[in-house]
This record gives sequence, C-alpha cells and structure tokens, in this order.
Amino acid sequence: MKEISSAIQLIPLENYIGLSVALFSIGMMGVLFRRNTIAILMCLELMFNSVNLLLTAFSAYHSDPAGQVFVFFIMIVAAAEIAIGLSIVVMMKRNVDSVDINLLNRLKW
Amino acid sequence: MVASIPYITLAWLVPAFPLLGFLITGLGKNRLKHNQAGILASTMVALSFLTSLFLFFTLRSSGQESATITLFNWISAGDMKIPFAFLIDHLSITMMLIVTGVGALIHIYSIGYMHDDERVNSFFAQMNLFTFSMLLLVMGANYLILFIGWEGVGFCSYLLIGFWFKNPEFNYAARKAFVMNRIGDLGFILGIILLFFTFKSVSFTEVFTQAATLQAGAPLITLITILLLVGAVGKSAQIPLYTWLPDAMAGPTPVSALIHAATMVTAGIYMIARSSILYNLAPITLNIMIGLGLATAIFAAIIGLRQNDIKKVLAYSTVSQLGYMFLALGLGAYSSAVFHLTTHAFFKALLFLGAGSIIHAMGGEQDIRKMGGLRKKMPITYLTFLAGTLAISGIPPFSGFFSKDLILNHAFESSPILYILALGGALITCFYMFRLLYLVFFGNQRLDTAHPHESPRVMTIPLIILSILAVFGGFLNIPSLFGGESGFSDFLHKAITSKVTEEMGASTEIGLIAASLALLGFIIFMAYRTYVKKSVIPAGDKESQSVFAKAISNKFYIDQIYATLFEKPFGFLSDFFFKQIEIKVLDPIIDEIGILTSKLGDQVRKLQQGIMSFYFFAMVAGILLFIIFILIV
Amino acid sequence: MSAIILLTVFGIIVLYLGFAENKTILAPVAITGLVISMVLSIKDWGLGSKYFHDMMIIDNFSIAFNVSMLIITILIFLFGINYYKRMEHHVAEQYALMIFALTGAFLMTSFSNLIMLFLGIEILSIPLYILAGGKKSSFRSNEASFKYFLLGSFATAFFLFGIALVYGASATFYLPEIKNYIAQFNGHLPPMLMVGLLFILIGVAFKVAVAPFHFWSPDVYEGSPTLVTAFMATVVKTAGFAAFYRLLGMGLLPLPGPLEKTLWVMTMLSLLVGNLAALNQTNFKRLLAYSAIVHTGFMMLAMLSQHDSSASVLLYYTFVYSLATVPLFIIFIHMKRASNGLEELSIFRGLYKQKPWMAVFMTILLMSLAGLPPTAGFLAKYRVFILSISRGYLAISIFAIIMAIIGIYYYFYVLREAFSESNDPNPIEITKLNAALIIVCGVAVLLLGLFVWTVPI
Amino acid sequence: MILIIILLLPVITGLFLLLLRNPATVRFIALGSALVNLILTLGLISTVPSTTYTIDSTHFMGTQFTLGYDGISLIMLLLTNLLFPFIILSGFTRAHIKIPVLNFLILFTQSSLIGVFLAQNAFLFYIFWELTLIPVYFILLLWGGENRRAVTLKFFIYTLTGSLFLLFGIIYLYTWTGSLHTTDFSAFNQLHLPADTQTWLFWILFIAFAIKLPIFPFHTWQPSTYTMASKQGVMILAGVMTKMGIYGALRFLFPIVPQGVLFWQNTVITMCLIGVVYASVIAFRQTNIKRLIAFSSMAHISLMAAAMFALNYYSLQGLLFQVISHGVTIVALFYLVHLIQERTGTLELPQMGGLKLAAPNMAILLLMVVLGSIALPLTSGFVGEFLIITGLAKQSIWIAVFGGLTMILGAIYMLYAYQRIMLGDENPALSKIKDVQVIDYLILIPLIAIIFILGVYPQPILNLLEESVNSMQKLLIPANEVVTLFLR
Repeated sequence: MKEISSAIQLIPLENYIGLSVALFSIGMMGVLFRRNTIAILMCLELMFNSVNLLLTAFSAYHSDPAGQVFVFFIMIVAAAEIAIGLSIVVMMKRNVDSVDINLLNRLKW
Repeated sequence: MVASIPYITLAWLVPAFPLLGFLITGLGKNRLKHNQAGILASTMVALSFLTSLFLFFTLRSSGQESATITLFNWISAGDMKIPFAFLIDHLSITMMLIVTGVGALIHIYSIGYMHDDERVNSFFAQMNLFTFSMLLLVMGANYLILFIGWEGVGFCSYLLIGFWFKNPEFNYAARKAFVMNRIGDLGFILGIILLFFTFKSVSFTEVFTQAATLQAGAPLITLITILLLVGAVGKSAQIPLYTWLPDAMAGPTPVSALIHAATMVTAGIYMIARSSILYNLAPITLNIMIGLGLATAIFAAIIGLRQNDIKKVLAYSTVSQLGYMFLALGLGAYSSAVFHLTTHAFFKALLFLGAGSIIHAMGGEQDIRKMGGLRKKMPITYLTFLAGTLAISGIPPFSGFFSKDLILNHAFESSPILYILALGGALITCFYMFRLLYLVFFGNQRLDTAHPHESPRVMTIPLIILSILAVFGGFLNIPSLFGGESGFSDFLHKAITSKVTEEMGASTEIGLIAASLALLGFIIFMAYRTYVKKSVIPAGDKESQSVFAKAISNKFYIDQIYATLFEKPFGFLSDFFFKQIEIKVLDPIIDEIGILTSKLGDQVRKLQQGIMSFYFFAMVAGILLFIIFILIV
Repeated sequence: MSAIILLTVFGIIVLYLGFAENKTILAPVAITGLVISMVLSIKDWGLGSKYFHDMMIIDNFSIAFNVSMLIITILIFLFGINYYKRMEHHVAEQYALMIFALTGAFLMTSFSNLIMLFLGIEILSIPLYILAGGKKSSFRSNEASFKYFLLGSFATAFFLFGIALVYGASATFYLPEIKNYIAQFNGHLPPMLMVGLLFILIGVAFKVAVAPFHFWSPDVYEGSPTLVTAFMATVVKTAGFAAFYRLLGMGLLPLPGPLEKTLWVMTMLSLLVGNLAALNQTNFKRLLAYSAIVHTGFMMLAMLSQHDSSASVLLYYTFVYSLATVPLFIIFIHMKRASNGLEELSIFRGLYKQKPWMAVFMTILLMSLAGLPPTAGFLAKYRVFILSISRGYLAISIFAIIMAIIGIYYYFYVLREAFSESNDPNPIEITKLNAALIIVCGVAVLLLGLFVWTVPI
Repeated sequence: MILIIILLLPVITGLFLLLLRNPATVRFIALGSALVNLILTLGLISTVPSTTYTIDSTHFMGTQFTLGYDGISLIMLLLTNLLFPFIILSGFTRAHIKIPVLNFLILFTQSSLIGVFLAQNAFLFYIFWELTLIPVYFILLLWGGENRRAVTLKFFIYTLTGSLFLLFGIIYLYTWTGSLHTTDFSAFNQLHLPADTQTWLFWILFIAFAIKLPIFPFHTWQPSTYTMASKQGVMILAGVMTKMGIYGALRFLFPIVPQGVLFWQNTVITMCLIGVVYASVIAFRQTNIKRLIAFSSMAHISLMAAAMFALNYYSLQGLLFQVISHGVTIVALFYLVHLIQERTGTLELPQMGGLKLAAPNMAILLLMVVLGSIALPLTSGFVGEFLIITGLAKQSIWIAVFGGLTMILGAIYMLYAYQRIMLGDENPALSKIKDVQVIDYLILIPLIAIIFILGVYPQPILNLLEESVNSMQKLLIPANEVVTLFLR
C-alpha cells in the first residue's frame, strides 16, 4: 500500500490532473458528437473513470483513503447506471429499431 | 335668524306654493282632468303673488330694509357655512312681485293657449317648477341659493323649450340653451368660490358688509365680478352667448313670454344689481359691461330688422333690450336697469302673449309675411299689441319711455357717443317693432286658408291687464323733471347702491327727449310709408338683395360660425380621441405588451427542440459559460 | 436512521409481494410502511443524531423535509391505487421503486458528506430512470426515460468531477471541513476549487431543473406516466432543494461572490425561461413542467436570500407547492381519460358544467400555484418576498413579481378553459378516493393559507 | 363584535345559499342578509365612530387580524352595504342560470369589500383587496356579454399587475418597521421614510390604485369591461370597486409617503384633469350607452382623484361625499341602461329614440338620474362637485377651471344621450315596449330619493366625515391660498 502510493507520487500531480481532464474532455466530446447511444454510454463510462483516476491520484497525494473508498462507490453506481442505460437502449431498439439518439424527438416545445 | 318684521317668516310660502303645484300636477299628471292642472297651477302662482304682495306691504310698513329667513343648514363643511335662507328686501320683493304677478297672468293665459295639447298637465307642472326655481333665485339670501335657482330655471327652460320633444330641432335648441347657460354657470360658480375664499362667506349681507371695506379696483374683485358677469352673460343672452335665445322660441309661446322675456333672462340683471357693491369696486368690469350691453343692444336690433318670424323678432328685441339693461348696469345705474327690467317684463310679456294669440288665431303660422289685416279680426289683441309696441319704442307716456329715457340720460352723462349709439339702437327697435305691427295688423290678409278669430277670454284678459301695466307702469318712477319723485328708484336704493345719482339740468334733458321724440316720429312714419302705403312684403331670407341685407337676414352667420368653431371641432375631437388615441394608441400599448411577451414565449419554447444532441450542447455551453463567468468575475 | 432502514425493508417486502398476483394489498402495505417510517422519523425530532462517522446527520431540518416528502408520497400512493388498476404486471415494482427513490431522497436531506450526497442523488435517480420508462410500449415514455437517463448521468459525471476537484483541493468530503477550508481564502478561491464547487452546484441544480439545466424536465415530465411525473414534480424537487440548501447551509455559505452571482443568474433565468415557455403551452403536463421551473426560481430566491428562516420558508414553499401539484395531476388524469388520451388544455372544457366542485377545487389549487390569497401559495410567495426584500434584493424581487404576473396569466388561462363550455362533453367519472384526495388537498391548501404553520428548523 | 358580523354575514349566507335550489328563496335570503347588513351598518354609524376593534390572533395568516374604522371607512362601508341590496334586488328580474352561485359570488364580493374597508392592517387589506377580484372575475366570466373571455382575462391581469406592486410596497414598508415586524397602518404611519425613497415608493403603491380607479393612461381595461359586464357585475364594478382605489390611496399614500405625494401631486392632478376632459370628450360620440356611461364614470372618477390629490378640507369632503353620490347615481344609471336594453334589446343609440312616447315614466326616471349625474343643484352630485371644485380652486384656479369643465361637458354628452334615447319622433320598432314595472320602481325610487335627499340635506354625511377629514388633511402642507395668489 505504502509503496503503491509512493509509486504514484513519482509522477507529479499535474500530470494526473491533466490526464484525467483530458480523458474527461474526450468523453464529453464523445457524448457531444456521437449519435450512437452505445458509444455515448461508453463515453460516459470514460468520464466516470477519469474522475476515478483523479480521485485515486488525490487520495494518494493526500495519503487519505477516503478518496479511494469513494472510487469504489462510483464504480458500483456507474455499473448500475450502465445496466439501466443498456436496458433502456434495448427498449428503445425494440421501439424504434435504432439506437440513434436523435430519433426520439417526439417530445418537444 | 328670524326677522322682527311681523309675518315676514311667511316668505317660505312664496316658493312653497309653486312647488306644491309642481308636485301635485307632476305626480297626478295622468289623473288630472283637462283644465284642472292649469287652474291648479295658476292658483298656486296667484297665491304666492298674493303672499308676496302681503310681504311687500309688511316690509313697506315696517321701516326695516331687509329680513333674512333661515330654513336650515344646507351645506356646512368646516368654515363653509351655507344656510338655506331667504333674503327679503326691496329688490327681491320687487322681483318676487314681477315673477309671481306676470307669472300668474301667463299661467292663466296658458290655460287657454295650451288647451288642445295632450301633455298640458306636464306643461303646467314644468311651469310651476320654473316659477319655484325663479323664486329661489330672487329670494335666495346667498349666492349659492341664488345658484340653485339659477341652474333650476336653466333646466326648466331646457324642459320647456323642448316641450314638443318629437321635433329634433326643438330638442337641439333646448340642449343648446342649457349648454350655453352652463358655460356661463361655470364662470358663475367659480366666481362664487372665489367670493367664498375672499370673504369666507357667500351670504349677501356678509359679503357686502365686508366688501364695503375693500378698496376699488382690486384685481381679485375684478376677477370675481368678471366671473359673475360671465354667468350673467350666459343667462341674459348677451354677446357672445346670446344665440340660444332666438332658438329658444321653439318652446310654446307662453314659455317664451315667461322665461325668455319677463323673468329668467333678466336673472343676470338681477344678480348684478344685487352685487352692485362689488361692481362698484370693479370699474374695469363696468366698462366691459357697457361695451357688451351696447354692442348687444345694437347688434340684436339690427338682426331684428329682417326677421320674418314673429317670435324671432320679439326674441331679438328681447336680446337688445337686455343689452340696454346691461348698459345701464355698466353705467352704474342699477336701479334704472331694474326699472327697465320691470317695464320690459310688462310690455315684452304682453307682446309675446299677443304674438301667441296671433299664432293661435293663425293656426300655428308664425311668418309675418303671411299675416296682415288682423286689426279688424282681433281688436283686443291689436290694441294690446299696439300698447306694447308703443311702450317698447319708448313713446311717452308709455312705460318704456320712462325706463329707456332714464338709461339714455345716464349714457349721455357718461359720454355723448354712448348716448348717440344707444339712441340709434332705440330707433332701430322702434322701426322693426312698427314694421312688425304694420305687417301683422295692417294691409290686407295674405293668408286665406286660416280663419283668424279673437282669442278666448281666458287669453285676452291677461293681455288687457298686461297692457294696462305696460301703459302705466312707467308712472312708478316719474323723474323729477315731470314733477315725479322717482319712487321706484328710491325704493330700490335701500337695497342697491347705485354709482350715479346726480340729476342733470332740466334743459339738457328736455332737449334730449325732444330730439329723440322727433327721430322716433320720423322712424314710425318711415315704417308706415314702407309697409302700409307701399305695402312692401319683405323678401325671404334667400332672395335678399345686397350682401349686407343677406348677412342681416342670416343673423350675420353667427350660428354657422359657432358651429364651425366649436361644435364640429368638438365632434371631431371626440372621434379623434376615441378612434385614434384610445383604439389605436392607448389600448394597443397594453395589448402589445402581452402579445410581445407571448411571441417571446414562442421563441423560448422553440429552444426546446427535443433533440438530445442539442440538449447536450446546451448543457455544456451553459457549463462553459459559467466557468468563464466565475473565472473572470 | 431507523426510518430509512425500515423504508428499504418495506421496499423489498413490496417487491416480493409482487409475486403474489394480488395488486390490492400492495398500496396498503406500502402506505403502512411509509406511515411507520414517518412515525419513526418524527420520534427522532430534536435529537440531531449522527451516523457513519458523521457522514449522515439526521437533524430537524432533514426530519421536517422527510416527513413532508412522506406525506406527499402517501398522497401519490393513494392516487396510485386507482391509477394502477389498468396495469396488469409489475405494479409492485412501481411502488417499490418509488420507495427506493424515497430512501435516496432521505439521504439527500440528511447528508453531511459529499459521498452521501452522491449516493443519495443516484439512489433517487436510478429508480426514476426506470419509472419514467414505465410504459414499455409507449414511445413517449421510452423517450422520456432515455433523455432523463442520458442527461442525468451526464450531469452526474460533472458532479463527480466537481467533487473530485474539491477533494483534491481540500482533501476531505465532509462539508463542515470544506467550509473551514474555504473560509481560509476569505473569498478569493483558487480556480480549481472554484470550478469544483461550480460543478457540484451544477450537478444539484440539474436535479432541481434550474435553467439553463432544465431542458430535460419538460420532455421527461410530459413523457413519463402521469403518476411518476407527479412524483418527480413534487418529491424529487423537494429532495433536490433539501440537498441544495444543506449543501449551501452546511458547506458553502457564505458563497464566494462569483458562485453567488452564478446562482442569481440561474434564478432569474429559471423565472424568465419557465414563464415565457409556459405562456403559450398547450400541453398541460408541459405547462406544469415549465411552471415547476418557475417555482424553482422562487425557491432559489428564498434560498439565496440567506436568512435564518430561509429553511422553513423553503420547506413551506416546497410542501405547499407539492400539495397543490399532486391533486392537479389527479384532476388532469381524469380529464385525460374522459377525453380519451388527449393532454391539451382544451380537455378541461366543460369541467365546471359537469363537476362544479372539481372546478372549484381546481380554482383553489391553481390560485395557490399562481400565488393569490387566501391560498397557501400566496403566503409562500409572500414569505419568500419578505426574505428577499428584507435582504435588500429589491430589483430581483420586482423582477420576480413581474414574473408572478405572467404566471397568473397562464394559470388563469387553464382556469378559463375549465369554466367555459365544451362542445362534446364526455362523462367524467371519479372514484370516491380520488375525490377525497382532491378535496383534502384543496382544503389543506386553504387552511395552510389561513393559518400559518412554521416549523422551527 | 358587530364588525365581525358585518364582515362575515354575507359570505356565510352565500355559502348557505349554495345548498339551496329554489331561485326565489335564494334571492330573498340574499336580499335579507344584505338588508340586515345595511341595518347593522346604520346602527354602527349612529353610534359614535372611530373606535378600532381587534382580534389578536397572530396565527391568522401570520399577521394581526385587526378590524376598525374611521369616518372614511364608514363612508365606504355605508356605500357598500347601501348598494348591495339594490344590486341583489336587480337580479330578481332576469332568470339567470345558477342563481345560488351568482348570489354567493355577489355576497362574497360584499364581504371582501367590507374587509378592504375595515382592515387596519396593510397585509389584511391586501388579502381582501385581492379577494374582491376573484368573485368578480367569475361573475364577469360566467355572466358577461360577448367576448367576455378575453376581456375578463385582460381586466384580471391588468388589475393584478397593479396590486402585486402594491404587495411589494407593503413588504418593503414591513421591512422598514424593523424589529416591530408588523404591517399595521398605525405602525406604517409612524415611519418617516427618507424623501427619495418616498418619491419612488409612491408609484409602487399608487399604481394599483391608479389602475383600479382608473385614471388617465391606465384606464383602457375599463370601458370594454364595463360594456361587457353583466348588470350586477357592472354595478359592483362601477358602484363600489372603483371606490376601493380612492380608499386605498387615502389609506396608503397620504399618511405613509406624504413627501412623495407632494412631489408628484401636480403630475397626478394633471393626469386626472386630462382624464376628465379626455373621457368627457370621448363620451360625446359614443353610440353604445354602456360605453358612454363607462367614460362618463371615468370622467367623474378622475375629478374625484384630482380632488383627492388637492387634499384640502373641501376637496376631501367633496370627494368622500361624491363617493356616495357617484356610487348611487352610477348604479341607478346602469340599472336604467340595462332596463332599456332588456326592453328594447339593444344598447346602440342610433337604434333608439322616441322611447318617451312608449315609456314616459322610464324617461322621467332616467332624466332624474341624469340630473344627478350632471350635478344639478339640489341633487347630491352638486354638493359633491361644488365642494370638489372649491377644493381644486384652493389648489389653483386653473385646476378648478378644468375640473369644472365636467359641468359643461357632462351636460353636453348626458343630455345628448338622453335625447337620443328618449326624445324624438315615434319609433315604430320600439312603440310596443313595456314601461317601468314595480320591481324597477323598488330599485330606482329609493336610489333617486337618496340622490335628491342628499342634495337637499347633505349634513349627515358631512358631519360623519368632519373628524377624519380634518385628521387627513393635516398630513400635507396646505396649498397656498388662492386669494393671496391673486392679490399678488
């Protein structure tokens, strides 16, 4: 445990932050620009994981376990969310026979 | 306060009788038999005449000058205390006698005149109401009570002018009369309010006692007197507010006699004579009045020259006679004005009633060109009418002579030019009156359809009584020149403080009288030559020859001018305000706010496109904007 | 705490009852569960008990909000008895999911640690994603859940990122410590912390549908089954605001200037956008969605004018608002059924002719939403304005008042429909229970308006 | 206690009426309660006024429930309870749908109006102020004339806009009371706000009353609403509800923001005078009687508003006297107009004329009411307008001149309208119509009697007002004496 955190601390914090911010932005861009729902779900996962990365890094640097605990929470919740999401996508596929996000636009104005 | 004079408190009976008559005839107008209403109404007025006569003598016998009878507090708000009170003094008692006396005669006359009208009962109700208001006017102990009567008579004249309401023109005439009176009334009420602010009271006695202390020519007093004058001008049909009076002839002839000759139109004279003390303090106003009066006298007389409707002629003569009274007032000879008012009440009522009997006889015909030769047919009417004509023309010893002569003398005192102008007006009057007389009674009958006949006794007796008054009324006030002691003026001077008192030299006076008499004779002869010898039939208004003549017969186009100056613009303004400003500007502004909001709402709604990617974008955009916001702020 | 646990247990029980194909017992059981947990949570009043290393603090604030949410949920369940009659399968799940969502809401009212807040939000949201898609066959329901899910988790991502940043800066998830940490900067926060806090606020703001993060709410409200919409419009909003207030009150107040300005901007935007969009709205559920956004604005106003009584005003406002909204949805569903499936405003026509009393109560409820005396809605707005004006936010208060005027327009537009003649009136049949619900709520709204009820929290 | 009875009796009766079915009984019970209220009010007035009555219940809407009255409230109370019996009675003639509901709404309005006039507490005042709007909204919406839906909504929103600003003002004042935490008028009258605050707060408070009165630029809701409204609706609106504006202004502006009033005094008076002339001129060419009378009412109300802002003894006396007079006159007028409409089936003047031949008594009654409306002496209208013009003249003679124009213009359009309705030659279309019936006499004779009795003997009202008017007019620095103004 100790050496892991020390190993983490070999790389300066800025890099972690930069990396996770980059990941987060990539995910965000994906959500923005992809129209395939599955892809969007994956991008969302990416965003969550960037947060996880960030949290681990911080907890390592603060040498405070709470952050890592939180990571587990996030993983579980994300898993649950994705499960729901996939089921919704299945339902959507059944209804409109497609997974294009912009196909469902009956509700407007 | 209750006066010490015995029985003076009975004064409230005087207006009470006509009021009672009004209520009975008004409420029971569907039940009363044909003549009952008339008889009842006449009795009521006669009763109040007797009462005023009684009051007159009691006042005379008791050396006192005046008595105030307070009935109750009408308006009392803070320091404004306006009791409902009557003031009985020599002036008001005179007016009461005139109003009730002449009024009674005219009521009796109307019984015969209105005999065939189906709404005779409401006619008498309204006549009684008028008498009541007129009595309030003359008896009121303060300006506001006076104002009640003032507006009341205006309203009654509105009712009576429009008595035959089926005819739109009559209704128009009625409205015109009322509105023009109202214009005057606004000035009057403002004057009263200023009086109140100045003297903290509107009761005659207090105002005059305080006013005696003020110095002459104070701008405030001038303003007040001018405002009161505006009211008088409206009521007494002076320039520029005279046009309603000729139109008011639409009403039944007794109405014209009572309201538009004898009583109501003289209310202005009464009011100013009553406020003589104030007017003595306002020389400017007096001069204005001289100008107005003289102008009206001559102007109306000129118009009267070419009128062919018998009642219109009399109407214009009324206007011009009122002009003379104003002249007298302006000269500060208030008692002379009131004297002329009295005589005028006699002979003008007489003339109108005579005209009424003529019209009655001619079956409603009012055009003098269609009459003629009635001398034989209706002798009584002829004689009485003649008396009236002589009186109004100022032929001695008829009443008109004394009163008018008095005014002319005063005019001469102030300046000869005034005298000459006034005399000219008198001569014109004389001319058109005799023109009327000749055209109607002389020559041969020009209308063969109608079968003229003498009027019934109920109409002729009032004529006779009035003619007697018209003939001998002048002797009430014989100037010292003829060995009289001008009792009337002295009697009035207890209530009025005239400005001019001094008698001029007998010689000049005789000279003046002689000159005027000569001219009068000449004028009468002219008229005789024109209308009896040559028996000229005056041309109709249309085919008048010269421009001037056209102008006269069209009354100098005054009505048209007023129409274009006031009535049309008013209607236009009304339409403009409503159709342009209200509909097109004010209302839309409010609506537009709503419409714009809802348009905006539609735009906002359109943002909600229902497409996911847009929502993502919107969200991210929002987040980024806020990030930038917090980082720069 | 026991309340939450018991609630979870009852959720599972209801879930299992679903195997017994007997719908009639579901609602009673669920409601008993709610009642019991209400009793339990009231029992803790004034204790201020802490759990899990103070990650949860159940104080009067949370209890008050929990109880109000429980009351509303009970009303909704009672409504559900009739609403779910037509539904053959999976009725148990509906109740169970709502109960679970409620537990999430409880967490949101009583957290004192960002982890708990996150968990609460997720436990509240995930069942809602499912509930929104309750009508499997219907496109609209499907679309609603789809949008709600995607946008929801997107927002969650930002929320989490925010938490991570704050954690990175302050090395803690505990609100009080975060408060101390922020305090030491006295206003001038480092950008990372600032952004983190912003993201956290945005995450919560998304849940309560504050403009410009409101886009999901009209669509979701419209698409979801009406009962779920009612649940979202009332309980979820209440929970969201409880969390929001707790977040600010425990952690972030006094807000650093930029953030406060941001929130003010959000407030005014919500008032404006919600009103304008509602102005010409023809679909009743969307109308209520937009009006909900406006009410969010008012609640923000109450919350941001930081005052001791803000919490109680907020509680009062949310409760009154929910109390007026639920019966409106009940009336709406009956009109919808009477007009076989339409959701336009015109379906209300002829209501006064057929069921005068319903029209009268609709009047009372709409007046309450519009904020006219003598209803509770007026008093709520009045107290909000008292807060904001006494804090000196005059301009914003005037703006809010103008917005209230616009609001009156569309509420009374609906009312006018209800009181005008209809050309083809279908019979409206309503069960005694629902009638009772409407009447009780209406009377409650009136009484709350007449006799002020304040909870010292 | 009597205040509580007067306040609650109508609405409770109304609720009871909802249980009944038979129209006749409903009408008579409603009438009965209104009469009882009138009697109670008269009793109240006969006893010595200006004691305030308090229920100390902080739990009523979180505020103190304080009822009370001074002369001004009493006048308003008298007006309300005097007119409502006639308003209810006027509903006897026509067979409406849902008689119980209608009467309930009317009585509800009465209660809330009474509340407005008795409230000694700004918050309470506001509650009742808004409450009046609700029943009236439904009376207009359910019993109104053509395109009532749009007009009603406009009226509702317009007036509410004003009152919400009033609410803002009240809360703002509340915050000024500081630790007192009260909205009592007594407390508001004590706080002396800084002058600049008063200048802007004036409009926040006044806008509501300006719309309700209405005065010049804010009047656009009024003609359409009056024209559309049902008989009883328009009676309530024109007879009583406009007076709410006057009452509110007297309660709020002069005691609380006197400097603001002084600052805006001439502006507002100018607006009012513009309204006087504008409305009178417009009325002249109107062809719809109701719209015509709506504009004439606006002219009179504008004059009263001007008098209010002249705020000297006479203008206030005149104003409050005119409140009664105008209320009675306008109600009688609108009743007659509706009578004519029911008989002839039209409101358009061009289609009328010659009515006097078929219905002479109706003509006479109408003429009497018209006299009251054009302020002929010995009608109540004259006393009021004379005092008002006196007050205006105290402010400035020019204001008095413009205000006095109502005398002329009113005569012009009213007599013109009268002529076009009643006079003129026989109108074959209308020759068969029925004349006035007993029920109409029951309503019109008392109203006309009031008009003339107050015209001849106005003292009772004036005495009633003496005290409170004195206290009210001390609030502002008196305007310079017109005498000095002209002697200079």
